[in-house]
Amino acid sequence: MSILDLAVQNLASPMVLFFALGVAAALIRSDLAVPEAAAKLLALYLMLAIGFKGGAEVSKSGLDSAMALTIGAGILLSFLIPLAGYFFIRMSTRLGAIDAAAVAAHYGSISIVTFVAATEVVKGLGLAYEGYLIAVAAVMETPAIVAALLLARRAQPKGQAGESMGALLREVATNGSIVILVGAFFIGWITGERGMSMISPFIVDPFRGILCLFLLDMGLVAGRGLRQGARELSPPLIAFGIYFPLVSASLAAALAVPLGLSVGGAALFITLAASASYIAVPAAMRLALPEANPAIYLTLSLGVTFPFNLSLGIPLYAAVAQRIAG
Amino acid sequence: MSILDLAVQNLASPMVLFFALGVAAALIRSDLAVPEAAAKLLALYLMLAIGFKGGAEVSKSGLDSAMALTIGAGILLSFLIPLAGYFFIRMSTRLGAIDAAAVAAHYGSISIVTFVAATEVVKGLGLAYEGYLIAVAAVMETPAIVAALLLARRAQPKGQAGESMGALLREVATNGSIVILVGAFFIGWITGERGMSMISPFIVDPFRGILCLFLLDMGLVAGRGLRQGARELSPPLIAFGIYFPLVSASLAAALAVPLGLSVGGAALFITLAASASYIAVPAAMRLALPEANPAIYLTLSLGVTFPFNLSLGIPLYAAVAQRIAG
Amino acid sequence: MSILDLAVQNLASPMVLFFALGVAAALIRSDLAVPEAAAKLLALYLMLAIGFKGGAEVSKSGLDSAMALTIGAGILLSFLIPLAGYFFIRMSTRLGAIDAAAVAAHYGSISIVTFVAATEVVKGLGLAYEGYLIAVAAVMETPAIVAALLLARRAQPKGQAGESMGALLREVATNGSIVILVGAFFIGWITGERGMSMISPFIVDPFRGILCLFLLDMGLVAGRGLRQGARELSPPLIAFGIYFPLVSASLAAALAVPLGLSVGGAALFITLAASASYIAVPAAMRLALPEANPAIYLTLSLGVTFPFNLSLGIPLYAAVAQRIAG
Amino acid sequence: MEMHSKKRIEILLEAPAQKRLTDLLDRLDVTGYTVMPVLGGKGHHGVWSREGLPSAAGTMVSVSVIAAEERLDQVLEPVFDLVRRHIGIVTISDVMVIRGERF
Amino acid sequence: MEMHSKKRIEILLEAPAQKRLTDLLDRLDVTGYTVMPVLGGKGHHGVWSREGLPSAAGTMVSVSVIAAEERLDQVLEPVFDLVRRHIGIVTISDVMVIRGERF
Amino acid sequence: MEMHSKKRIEILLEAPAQKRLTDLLDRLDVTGYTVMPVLGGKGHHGVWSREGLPSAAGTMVSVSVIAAEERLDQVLEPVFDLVRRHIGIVTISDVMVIRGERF
Ligand SMILES: Nc1ncnc2c1ncn2[C@@H]1O[C@H](COP(=O)(O)O)[C@@H](O)[C@H]1O
Ligand SMILES: Nc1ncnc2c1ncn2[C@@H]1O[C@H](COP(=O)(O)O)[C@@H](O)[C@H]1O
Ligand SMILES: Nc1ncnc2c1ncn2[C@@H]1O[C@H](COP(=O)(O)O)[C@@H](O)[C@H]1O
Ligand code: NA
Ligand code: NA
Ligand code: NA
Repeated sequence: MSILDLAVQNLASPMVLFFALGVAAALIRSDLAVPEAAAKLLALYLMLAIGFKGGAEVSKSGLDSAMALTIGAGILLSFLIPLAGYFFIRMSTRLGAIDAAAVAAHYGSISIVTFVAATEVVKGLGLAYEGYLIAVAAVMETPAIVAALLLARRAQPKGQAGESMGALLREVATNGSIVILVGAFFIGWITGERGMSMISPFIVDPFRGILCLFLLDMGLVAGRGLRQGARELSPPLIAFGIYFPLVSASLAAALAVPLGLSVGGAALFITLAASASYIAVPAAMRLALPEANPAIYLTLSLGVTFPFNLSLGIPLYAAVAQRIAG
Repeated sequence: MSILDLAVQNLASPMVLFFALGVAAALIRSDLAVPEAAAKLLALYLMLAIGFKGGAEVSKSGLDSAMALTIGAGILLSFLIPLAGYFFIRMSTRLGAIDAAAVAAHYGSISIVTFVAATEVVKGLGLAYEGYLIAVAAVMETPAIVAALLLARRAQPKGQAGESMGALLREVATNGSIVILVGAFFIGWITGERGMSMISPFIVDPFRGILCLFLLDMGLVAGRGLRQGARELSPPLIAFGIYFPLVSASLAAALAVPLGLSVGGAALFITLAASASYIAVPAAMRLALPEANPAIYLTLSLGVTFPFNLSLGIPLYAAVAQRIAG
Repeated sequence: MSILDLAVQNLASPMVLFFALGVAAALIRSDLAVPEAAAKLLALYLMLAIGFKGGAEVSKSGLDSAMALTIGAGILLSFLIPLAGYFFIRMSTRLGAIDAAAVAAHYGSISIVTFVAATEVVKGLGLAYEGYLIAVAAVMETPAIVAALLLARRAQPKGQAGESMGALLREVATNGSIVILVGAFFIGWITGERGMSMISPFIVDPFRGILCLFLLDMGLVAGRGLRQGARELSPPLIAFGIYFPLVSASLAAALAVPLGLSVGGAALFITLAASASYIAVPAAMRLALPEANPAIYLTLSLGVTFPFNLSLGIPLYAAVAQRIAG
Repeated sequence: MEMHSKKRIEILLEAPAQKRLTDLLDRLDVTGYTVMPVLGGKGHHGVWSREGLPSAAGTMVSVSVIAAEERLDQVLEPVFDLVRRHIGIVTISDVMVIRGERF
Repeated sequence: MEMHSKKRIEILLEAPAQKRLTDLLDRLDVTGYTVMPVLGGKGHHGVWSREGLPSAAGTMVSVSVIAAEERLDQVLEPVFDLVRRHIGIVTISDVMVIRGERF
Repeated sequence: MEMHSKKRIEILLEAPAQKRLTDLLDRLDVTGYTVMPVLGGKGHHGVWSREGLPSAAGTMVSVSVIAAEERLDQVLEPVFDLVRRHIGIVTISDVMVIRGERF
């Protein structure tokens, strides 16, 4: 399939269209809303399902050294991408050091929903992928936060740091989304095919439909953020939200070949690098860098980069993966 | 199937019985409850599913002039029914002009859950129906509100009107339930069979079960309303809640034949006319006619007309459709 | 299958592992949480599904005298077990009369989730069970509360009783969990196979997966309870939480043979006796015996006995049933 | 704008007893009350949290009553009688209202 | 710690009218407001409960505004004008804040 | 009925920092606190709403502490120190309680 066909097909998928519906509803100020408790339940479901499926895959394929290497590469990327991001932001925008570090942290970490959307595209192309990429996703959540803190500390007056990094990392590592992702991954691994046959009518069959509902909600939140937070975003910052994922994607693409990932796996690995967090990292930044303006990083990550990846980014990353891997 | 068989079979369906269970639980003052967030999620699901299915049907059958005509007929009915309703209420009950207009608005608009329950009965009879009836349902939500406002303004002291009708209509047209219904309809239309195959394990397979859960909740709310609001309802008003749907149904039946609707489609079109809103219109009435007593219109619509339609009305409308259409 | 195999297979089931994940997450103080509204929705789903399935089974198998007898036996057990429990607690721990009575009530009543988990084990063994055991479960919720009140009244100063037992029993009998269980049971019975075929994609196919999610939540609550309430539990009390289910199980096992239950049915009947309530009874105890310390009975029932039954108890009861019944 | 001085009684009570309290308020003939949700808390009985609980046990609600000062004792005594047996606290504060005759 | 005396206006309002109220507050140029959920209640219009309702009709929210005393009437009059047409009550109480210049 | 005068400290704080605040309150040895949900609001940092958010970031909670007047400063200073770094406001008001020795 040509990259254009892929992009068109992706844009016309129910997932992307429900996201667009949510954005549109927010922009016309509709009172359409997903209750907070429902949004949390849907997020929990998606993480449980994707974690379990990854673990069940690994139980089928068995472990190999590629898994350890890819995990290592993921950690490295998650740590390096914020440094690169910080550099680009400081060069091209007027953001101060603290805000720049906070934004950069989001891009080093990952968006699990972007990952999930990419798995759908990959499966739509008839490709398989390495189940352990779920584990890679999980380990990529945290290092970016450390990198951002190191960046921010250089800029902060001494002694004001307040929280110790240890305490913060403990909080981040026991973050609910990581615990359910990793926990479900291990449960899928342990129970394997037997477990999968027991719960697949819950975690496999309705998965895409539930994803649509969640993306509708994400669209509503993103659209509301855009309506309210757009004035916080300067044009260079918006540009960053679109070109920087391509920078991260290039770094990941360069690693995907030596790691020996399959085509599907490479597409997902690139997507992880290119995606920006909007669940775990914003909460961590409120604790670690409370002086940073949340309207900036939330709006940029959820209102600009997420829709870009969902609509154009993922097909692009898949096309790149088809060229370089396999 | 004879009309009696149809009625009995409908009364013994899980849907109707779960509704009855909810009513009974509320009447014996059980603390059984569906949390608000869960009720909203279920309602969202039903509207997303029914909208999408309608759109997917239209993508199969293609557009024809019948769709435009039926939409026009729906708008007309939604505007005329409140005028008729207002007349009957003022003639037969002691309600004042404002309360009468507010009640009448509910009957011109539609109940999407009644519609959904009717689709189940229609499918149970092995009948198909025109997918665009979802679009008809969506356009019938609003005109009734306009009609009611015009009626009420005649009765209100000049200058007190407060809100402009334009502002109100904007609020009503961007109402969440209309946006999701129409949005999902278009997404179903655009993505067609491919989209349907992706999300049908979510929106088709468990649909009836989820409908049961929602009807349990509706029963709880209706029963609670009856327990608390019954003293607001005089016998002539209760009678109105039962005979007036038949009046609306007759109007719709008269239109169904010239519109050339299928038997299933005619049954649903008649059901739309006969059903009374209890989600979108009550909220609109609180804004448009805050002086009207909500206990009256909510109890009448949800506590009297909804159960009547669900249990006896729908089989009756289906039987009428079998006589007149096809 | 040997009892050891059964235990190992049960411990490695997704259900037990998700419960363990929840406990672990709570113990490491993760912020993983299931919103209250979601937990209530999941509990409602489980009770609706299990009730309906039980009724549908009875509609297939028809009524017989065994059902009436087993219901009678269940009532008897639910009344007698608290008396035995009270005796053991007072002999072996330092709890006062009120606290002891409150704890005892929990053990006479039942845990529907333990029952549900046991049905999964029974089905995993390829065994059938009598559908009317759902009705037995429902009738076993209440008598234990009466027994506990009688025990507590002996200890309470006269006149202080406050609430009449009649009022309390009315509240308990209209408890939401009983109403939905019994209501769904009758709806399943009335609509039988036709009803089942309509809603089984909702109440059968995804059942186990949803049970996993609910058990994750139960694990979170149990773990939090253990973290906060552990200091309220003395070693003799913890021991009671583990050995007393075996006492109740023995009583039930002795009755299972004369009742002529199938192997699967006997396993479930024993499980009912051995399980301890943590939904209906705690709420009833807050009303009936507000002086009793909730940290004690909630922690013991949900933090000790529930995990014991879920992991080791159920396979044990199934093994016993295989020996004695069939 | 003319304002009238009233008392606001706020009763934080364990949720299973909510219906008893509102039934009592009905009998006491107050003009109204408002129930608000509580997520969690801590006190002599330990830490509470609403999260994940499928039942009312272990959760609390807040019930407020606005009443005229002269009715205060009449309401407080039976309310406090009920609350004393349960987990709960009662606070009283001053508020001003506009339509004074309604409370 | 130095504290400043302010007024707290609490508006309990039927939920469908919430957006009108917050739009009005925006126009009135208050420094902020806070919206809190309400589970249910009882008053002259009867008993309310949020449970099971899929729509905003029949539910209420509480909106609080902290404002300087000298701004009170300016805010209260239009607010009360709106609330009068709807189901709702307005209460005013005294509070102290620390960063007084912010309100 | 005999009543005792106390202070009620209400802390409206962004949700991610809630655990820090309650941990601090634990260390300060207050007799208790109560956490209530907040749906949304508006202030210098813009408009907030809880709807649709799957994470704590972007939401707020309200934490109330009832304390004796003489303990006020002891509690307020460290609390305000924490709140200052975060999005949040602190208000103090007068309340009466019945079992005065409990706070
Ligand atoms: N000093 C306090 N300030 C605020 N809320 C309190 C205080 N003490 C108790 N509470 C609340 O009242 C509940 C029951 O208190 P207790 O009976 O002391 O456990 C607690 O869980 C808190 O929600
Ligand atoms: N005396 C009162 N104390 C507390 N809340 C009240 C009082 N009166 C009314 N309310 C609240 O205001 C809502 C509307 O009041 P009403 O317009 O009198 O029905 C009620 O449902 C209650 O939530
Ligand atoms: N004047 C005010 N009255 C009531 N609540 C306020 C006020 N100012 C701020 N808030 C609340 O405090 C939050 C944070 O305020 P701010 O830091 O000013 O954005 C807002 O989102 C509101 O919920
Ligand atoms: Na990334
Ligand atoms: Na109608
Ligand atoms: Na038991």
